[in-house]
Amino acid sequence: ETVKIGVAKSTTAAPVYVAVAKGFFAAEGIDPQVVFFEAAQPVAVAVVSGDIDVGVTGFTGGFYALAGQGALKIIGAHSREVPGFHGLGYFVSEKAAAAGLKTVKDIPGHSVAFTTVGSAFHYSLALAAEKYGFDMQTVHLEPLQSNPNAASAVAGGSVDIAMVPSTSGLPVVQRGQAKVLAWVGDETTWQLGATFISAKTADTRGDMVKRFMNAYRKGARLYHDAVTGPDELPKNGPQTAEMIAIIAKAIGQTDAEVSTALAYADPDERVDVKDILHQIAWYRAQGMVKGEFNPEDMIDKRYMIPYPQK
Amino acid sequence: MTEITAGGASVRREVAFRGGGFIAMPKPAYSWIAFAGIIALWQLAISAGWIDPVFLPSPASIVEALWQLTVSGDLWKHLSISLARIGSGWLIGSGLGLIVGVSMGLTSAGRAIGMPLVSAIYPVPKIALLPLLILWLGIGETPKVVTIASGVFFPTVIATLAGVDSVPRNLIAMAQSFNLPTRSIVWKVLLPSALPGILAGFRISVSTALLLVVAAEMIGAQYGIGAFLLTAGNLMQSDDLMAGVVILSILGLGFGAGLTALERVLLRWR
Amino acid sequence: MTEITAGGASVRREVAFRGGGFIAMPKPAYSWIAFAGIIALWQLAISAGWIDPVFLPSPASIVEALWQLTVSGDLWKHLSISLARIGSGWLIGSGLGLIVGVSMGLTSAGRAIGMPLVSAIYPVPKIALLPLLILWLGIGETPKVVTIASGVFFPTVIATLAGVDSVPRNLIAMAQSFNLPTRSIVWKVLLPSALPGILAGFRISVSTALLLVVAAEMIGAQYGIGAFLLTAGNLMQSDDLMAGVVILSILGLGFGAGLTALERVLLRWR
Amino acid sequence: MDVIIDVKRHSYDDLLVLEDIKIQVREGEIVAVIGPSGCGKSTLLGIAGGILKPSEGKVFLEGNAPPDCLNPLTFIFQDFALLPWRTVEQNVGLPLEHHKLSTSDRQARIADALQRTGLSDFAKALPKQLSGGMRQRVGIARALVVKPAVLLMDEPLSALDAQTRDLLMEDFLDLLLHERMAGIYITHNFQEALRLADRVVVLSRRPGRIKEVLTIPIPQLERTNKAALAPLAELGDRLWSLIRDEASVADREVIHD
Amino acid sequence: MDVIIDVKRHSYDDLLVLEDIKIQVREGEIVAVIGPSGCGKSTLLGIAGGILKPSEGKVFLEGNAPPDCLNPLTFIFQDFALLPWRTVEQNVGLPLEHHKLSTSDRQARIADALQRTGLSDFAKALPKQLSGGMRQRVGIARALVVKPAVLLMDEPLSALDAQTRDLLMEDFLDLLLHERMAGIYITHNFQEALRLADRVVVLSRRPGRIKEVLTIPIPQLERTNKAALAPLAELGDRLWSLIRDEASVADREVIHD
Ligand SMILES: Nc1ncnc2c1ncn2[C@@H]1O[C@H](COP(=O)(O)OP(=O)(O)OP(=O)(O)O)[C@@H](O)[C@H]1O
Ligand SMILES: Nc1ncnc2c1ncn2[C@@H]1O[C@H](COP(=O)(O)OP(=O)(O)OP(=O)(O)O)[C@@H](O)[C@H]1O
Ligand SMILES: [Mg+2]
Ligand SMILES: [Mg+2]
Repeated sequence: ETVKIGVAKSTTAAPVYVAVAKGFFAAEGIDPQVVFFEAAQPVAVAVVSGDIDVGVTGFTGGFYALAGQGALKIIGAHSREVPGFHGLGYFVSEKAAAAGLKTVKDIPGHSVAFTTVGSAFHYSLALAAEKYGFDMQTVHLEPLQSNPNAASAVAGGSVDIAMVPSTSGLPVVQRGQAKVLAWVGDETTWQLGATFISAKTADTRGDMVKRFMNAYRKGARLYHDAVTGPDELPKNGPQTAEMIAIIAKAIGQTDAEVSTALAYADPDERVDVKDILHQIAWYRAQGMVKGEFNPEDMIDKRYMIPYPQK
Repeated sequence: MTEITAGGASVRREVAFRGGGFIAMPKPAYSWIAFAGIIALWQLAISAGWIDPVFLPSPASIVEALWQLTVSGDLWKHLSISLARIGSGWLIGSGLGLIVGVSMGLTSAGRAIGMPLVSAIYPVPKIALLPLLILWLGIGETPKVVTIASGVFFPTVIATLAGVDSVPRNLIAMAQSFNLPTRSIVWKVLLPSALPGILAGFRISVSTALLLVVAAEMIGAQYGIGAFLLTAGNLMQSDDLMAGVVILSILGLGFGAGLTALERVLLRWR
Repeated sequence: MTEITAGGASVRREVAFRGGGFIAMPKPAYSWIAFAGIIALWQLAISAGWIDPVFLPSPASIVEALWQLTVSGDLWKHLSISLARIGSGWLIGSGLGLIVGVSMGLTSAGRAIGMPLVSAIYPVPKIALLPLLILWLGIGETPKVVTIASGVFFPTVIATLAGVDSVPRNLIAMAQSFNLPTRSIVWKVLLPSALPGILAGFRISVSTALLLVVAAEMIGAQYGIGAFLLTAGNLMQSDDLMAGVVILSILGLGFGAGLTALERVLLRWR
Repeated sequence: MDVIIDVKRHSYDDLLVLEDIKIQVREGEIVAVIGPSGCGKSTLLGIAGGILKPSEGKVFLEGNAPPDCLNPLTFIFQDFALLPWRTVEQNVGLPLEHHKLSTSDRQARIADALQRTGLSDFAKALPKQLSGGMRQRVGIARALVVKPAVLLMDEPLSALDAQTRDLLMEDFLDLLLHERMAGIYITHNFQEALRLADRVVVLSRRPGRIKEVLTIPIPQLERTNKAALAPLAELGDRLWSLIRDEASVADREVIHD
Repeated sequence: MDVIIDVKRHSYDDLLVLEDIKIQVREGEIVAVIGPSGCGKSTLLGIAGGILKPSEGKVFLEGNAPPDCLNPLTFIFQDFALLPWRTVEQNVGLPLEHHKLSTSDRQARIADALQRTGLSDFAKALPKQLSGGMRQRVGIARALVVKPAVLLMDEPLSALDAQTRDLLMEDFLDLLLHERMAGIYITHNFQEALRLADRVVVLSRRPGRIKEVLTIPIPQLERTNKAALAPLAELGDRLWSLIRDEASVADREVIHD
């Protein structure tokens, strides 16, 4: 049974690559076809249109808009932003750093470039604002539509901060045009995305979904244990290099590039329902998700394992 | 007619009409009916559930989105900002395009140098160069205006050049035969004569400017029709998305009508 | 001349030349020199350190990137895929555009219905609609081809319509006066007569197809010139980015030259 | 075959162009129609040929067309109306293409028409390669190829320069006199009318009405004789006096828009 | 003021167009130049007016221009060459705009030129509102406004219909005879040449050479008299026989490309 898995071309979907490479899907009778996208947003759209069976990407405003209309169901987790893992970062321009922009607390009054309104970066910044008690209105948001645009802007000094994935930000740092200000995971922990299917798939192909999740969780467990220590911090263990090689091959980057950008994965792909509700509340408050719906409805409890609430 | 060609007794036959057709008369009623019909069908298809509104928002919800946009005052904010960008980009692009186009039309060297450059740079897609553009010009108004201006520049150059080329040689010979100075020939003969071509070019460049406002507002814009469209796309708010598209369409039609009026005034002599 | 008009003794004066100018002669040498000069200056500016190569890659590094692309065989892979998309998109868009344009030109109803729709939809930016396009058509080849075809369709309709409108009325009256059937008039008079306008439209639509290949390959493409450009942009590999731009430019010039050759054959009669 | 034109009235929208025009042209007769610019001459000819519908009025054909006639009412146009992408022989062959003819018949007709207009050597030339006079010969050949019964000529020489006009007029006359066709010849030029026509219909300025019909009693072939000079000059003066004032008023009309 | 044309040779690229043309036109004299299509008549006039550079040869002016002459060598064009976006009076005023003239002088000149060409009532009309004949009057007024010493006319009537041509020719003659200008009048039409010119220069077909120069001994104003008809008809026959063969060969040339 062929299953098309849509992912954005990045390290965050590592469990998928591992499960494919290790044959876990094949063992469940699934022929996995990974389809790469340049961004997360079109994956959600492609799942709705039926081109993709399962999506594994970050949340976006568009995702919630489609899920809110009942078109998408969350069945598992995606990466989380957690301390120690350098997925998304705050990169500060040389000029702004020299002028005293040293920590996330200093952000008010500065300009911040990121991809789009309602993106993971936008939400992360809002979490930081909650955490440090500053007003988002005091931040000049510069949505530049793509990560390279944002990286360009900070490299050229036309914005003070760019929030981009480490893969886009670190090359700028290496060229000496920017500095790392902070990592999102260190500042604000949150669930970055989800594994999701269309409502129709959830209702008509339950058996496939269950088998898919079994294989997928095996991959997640293997990946988690290989790159994460018992303290849930990154570790360099005996299997780490193998994982890096699998990811590098999948996304066409060098091992070195991948090793700086390893993402955290929950070993059981558990869904942090409370965090998702918080996200939806924020999107709604911003007017980015409209319409009346029950957020719980977008999570299909038949297939997912909830994240233990503290 | 065939009866006659067939010969026979001497008969009187009326000549049958065989002309007409092949000319389109304006039928504005048809246009309105067609528009109304399409919108009604579209609304029906969604109301009746033939089309899932996730895939295509209904006309009613697009109108609703437009209405929201208007009463919230956002429409004006987006529109005024975008119009300022389109206006300044278009003015700069057309101004430079006119100057370059006329210079290329007037001198052999100008044309020999300019033409291949224009042909080579014209087909370069602007969106692909956005990262470089940000590096060069930052993310303020400059790169936005430059994006629009560069899109406007090339069609203007080409239209102006074609306009200058189509100036009847005999008018220039006439001016020379009265010893008009070169400057006068350019201003009094060449430019007015090239004007219809230049105005035709404006039709293209205005559409281009509208198309590029989306690309331009990819560069760090919070407000503007393009930014609004992009955000709506990012958030999959397809009613807002279509509302933005409708606004762009109306702008396009409005600019087109404006140009038609301008032509009617400036080209009364045709 | 002034001496003569000033009057005085009966003198013999040679008439001074006062014509000439205002015509551009082809000077291909200038073009090559200008091209070479610009590239040399550009390379110098970077070699001498006046421009940071991060901001603008040097011609040498662009050539190097092109070379790498060629020897690795990737160029051919990207090119063949993109050309297939451009080709099929262009064929579909032009074919439909021709049919619609001719129908609109022939019937009053067609024009009354079609014209406002075309004017309204033409200025809609394709990139803004990508999210909806994916929703409707998925992520396979279809939406890519449709993106290009829809960009090609509108200029073709407009050019065809203009071409049909410019068919001399007297030729149609002539054909009618010989009782030619309507079908023959369309095929033997109308279409050949509209051909120059249609070919001129092809120039625009080919450029449009090239521009849109980038937008089209935003939709989940792994290979293709547009995808290559986007990836290079994502990774900020500005030499690859410029190499991609150069490839598009060359394609644009090549298609332009092809059309010129086609015109020379098909419009020999002009 | 005769043609009978009976146009009560023709107007374009609100512009009355023709009123009460009755003309009958008999087989073998050439009628010239002369009148100031814009008086409706072309309109009248279009109505006669069935490519314009008169607001009120009818056109009849009476009698038998030649047995091999394919298009009884055939035009020769002022601007030649050639298809520029077709060669001379393809242009001449155009009116045959939708008729069922054997290839040899078709080719014979074309060859004959080309030969009679002196175009045989130019069969493969494109219109752009020909002078104006030669182009109009193609127009004439195209008309002859269908063996018309009535020839409708709308200022066929007026787009040509004076010398070519003089050269072609004689050939034209020769052709017209050899076929027993009815001919209607629109012109501005009373010299042409005097040379070619059996009768001259003079129209008033717009709205065109028949102002006078002049019969020229001298056979065409005798009109170049010395003896004919004086009576023809007199007819010419009469014609010129009939149209002179109308023409000069028509000339000075400003077109408002 | 006299004009002396001495063109040894003129060619466009490889195409030899004119050879050995020597013409002197005296003040008050009108010389018609007649010749087949493409023989180089327009080229010759362009050279005479200084807007074409001959491959080899020179043009001289001798004597004094009228005191208020602003542009000794002035053209009247076949296609009128009016600026369509200017009104009649603006078109006529064009050649004055780069001269330092008082407003009243300028207006007086324009009014005078319009009045002499019968255009006073049409000062505010646009070219598109006028008939061909009226447009050419504007071309003539524009030439008169600079008080030319030499008038160069390139088939000024040939774009007009026959009636307008006849109407305008008389006015034209009147104007030419009233000013003591030198005039060169290019034409295809030997009737025009016979009506207007003191001498007729006949050119051969391309490359144009002087084939013959005919002097017309009858003063222009007497040429409409009965007595002049016979000698003029004879001159006409002579002219026609001189150009007839050249013209018919020129007409049948195929342009290869
Ligand atoms: N299709 C049309 N629609 C409206 N008005 C027309 C049309 N065709 C001709 N006219 C007008 O009708 C009048 C007569 O036109 P027509 O062409 O029959 O005149 P004509 O005698 O042939 O003129 P000419 O001598 O200039 O050829 C003119 O005033 C013209 O402007
Ligand atoms: N600018 C040019 N370049 C090349 N050839 C030219 C140019 N102008 C004219 N010719 C050619 O030179 C020849 C003479 O042209 P010219 O216009 O002087 O002839 P003409 O006697 O005025 O003809 P017509 O009677 O048709 O007006 C023609 O064969 C023409 O094709
Ligand atoms: Mg007419
Ligand atoms: Mg000439």
